[in-house]
Amino acid sequence: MMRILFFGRLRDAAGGRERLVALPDDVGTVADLRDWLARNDAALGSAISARGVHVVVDQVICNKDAQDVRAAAEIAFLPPLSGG
Amino acid sequence: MMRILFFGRLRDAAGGRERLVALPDDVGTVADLRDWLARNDAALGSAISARGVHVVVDQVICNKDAQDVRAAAEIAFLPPLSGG
Amino acid sequence: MIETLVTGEAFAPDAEVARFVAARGADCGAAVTFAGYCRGASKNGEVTQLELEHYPGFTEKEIERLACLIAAKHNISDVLVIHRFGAIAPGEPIVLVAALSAHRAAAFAAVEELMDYLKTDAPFWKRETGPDGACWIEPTAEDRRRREEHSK
Amino acid sequence: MIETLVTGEAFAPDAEVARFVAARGADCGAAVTFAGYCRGASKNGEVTQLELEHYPGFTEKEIERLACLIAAKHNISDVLVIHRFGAIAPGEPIVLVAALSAHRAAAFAAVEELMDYLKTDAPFWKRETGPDGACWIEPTAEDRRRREEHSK
Repeated sequence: MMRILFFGRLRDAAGGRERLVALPDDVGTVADLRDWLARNDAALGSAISARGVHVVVDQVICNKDAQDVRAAAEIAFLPPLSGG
Repeated sequence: MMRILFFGRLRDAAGGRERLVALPDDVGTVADLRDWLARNDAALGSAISARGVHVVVDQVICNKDAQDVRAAAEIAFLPPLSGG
Repeated sequence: MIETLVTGEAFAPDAEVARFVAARGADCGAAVTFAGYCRGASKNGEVTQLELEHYPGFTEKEIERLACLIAAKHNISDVLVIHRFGAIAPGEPIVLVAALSAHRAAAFAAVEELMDYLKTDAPFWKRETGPDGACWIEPTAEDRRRREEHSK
Repeated sequence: MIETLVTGEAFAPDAEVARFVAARGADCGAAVTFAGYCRGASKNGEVTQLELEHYPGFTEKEIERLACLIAAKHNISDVLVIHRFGAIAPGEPIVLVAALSAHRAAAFAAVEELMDYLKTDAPFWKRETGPDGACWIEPTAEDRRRREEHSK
């Protein structure tokens, strides 16, 4: 099982902060994961593909579409950050 | 009587922070005062004429050689300032 | 010492600064601090509450990374960062940054630059609540411009 | 509020900042502070004592003038300056500057610029005492360069 996390306005778009999912065999990369999430929810798909959204794989910023995610335990989608 | 004040290294040069003096009639301006002080003490005269020395007349920065000082109660010579 | 804390509890900037500065070395000539407070109004009007979401584990690691990056860049050994998350009321502190150095230029540069980084690179998401509801706040164009200046 | 104090007594920067910041308005989003300490060593070696001479009356007036000038220039209403005179031991605070503003840029600029002015324009004269005797300290070329930047 993989934990997918959505923060900030992406949490609103996803309807919740966390999803536990079993990835289908044809989802191998960050790009595949985005497409798969968009298949069931086009609005969420567009929100997580927007400019400025970071992808974090197992708590390391990744941002590479080709990154393999099959062994990952946790993937997070972060909208633009705003500390301070 | 006029109070003449010397601060910082000018105090060392003058041998004291304060002098009470009666100005002679021929001392009318800041430039005259400097010359008069130099007449009795060349080293002090050169110290108060150095670059960066400010002249304050009755607690207002003046720095004009032609400023009339005959009515002044207090004249201060300030070497370069260094607060903070 | 590089000290960072990400906390859900309210904190008192003056007490934290007093504690941090008390441990300074004999070579310390300058202490610069920045405290950021939740304002009672923003460009969207009255603010009744600010909520800062964070990513537990990742946020702490990123704040630590930014503090170390800035300390190394300005060659200073003492940097403090405290950052709140959760619900914050108007007037409450959100963030505190402090830096100690021998001379003032490095401490000023470190605190100002670290704040610029935190505004755009710290993993927090801000939601303002006012009379007309809540909305997410993202870095301004000015925040991005300031941050970009440091990448050059 | 523009608040300035020239004092012969030791002071605690954190307590003064706490007091000053506590009176902030609802619009205050940023507090920047600078505290300058007497270092135990300078480029001339060990420092056992620092003495700051001032010009009573004139020094107070000039500090007030500089604080008002900087507040007006950066359009901020809250500036605090506390400056020691007399004998100061290594580790003791010499100067404290604080500024409050809605957004951080103005407060950072005001505190940094006011410090640059104080270094070259505040009527104090510093004498450092070390193992080899005492010497007068004047602004460095770097101090003058920083100050000149603001006149442009």
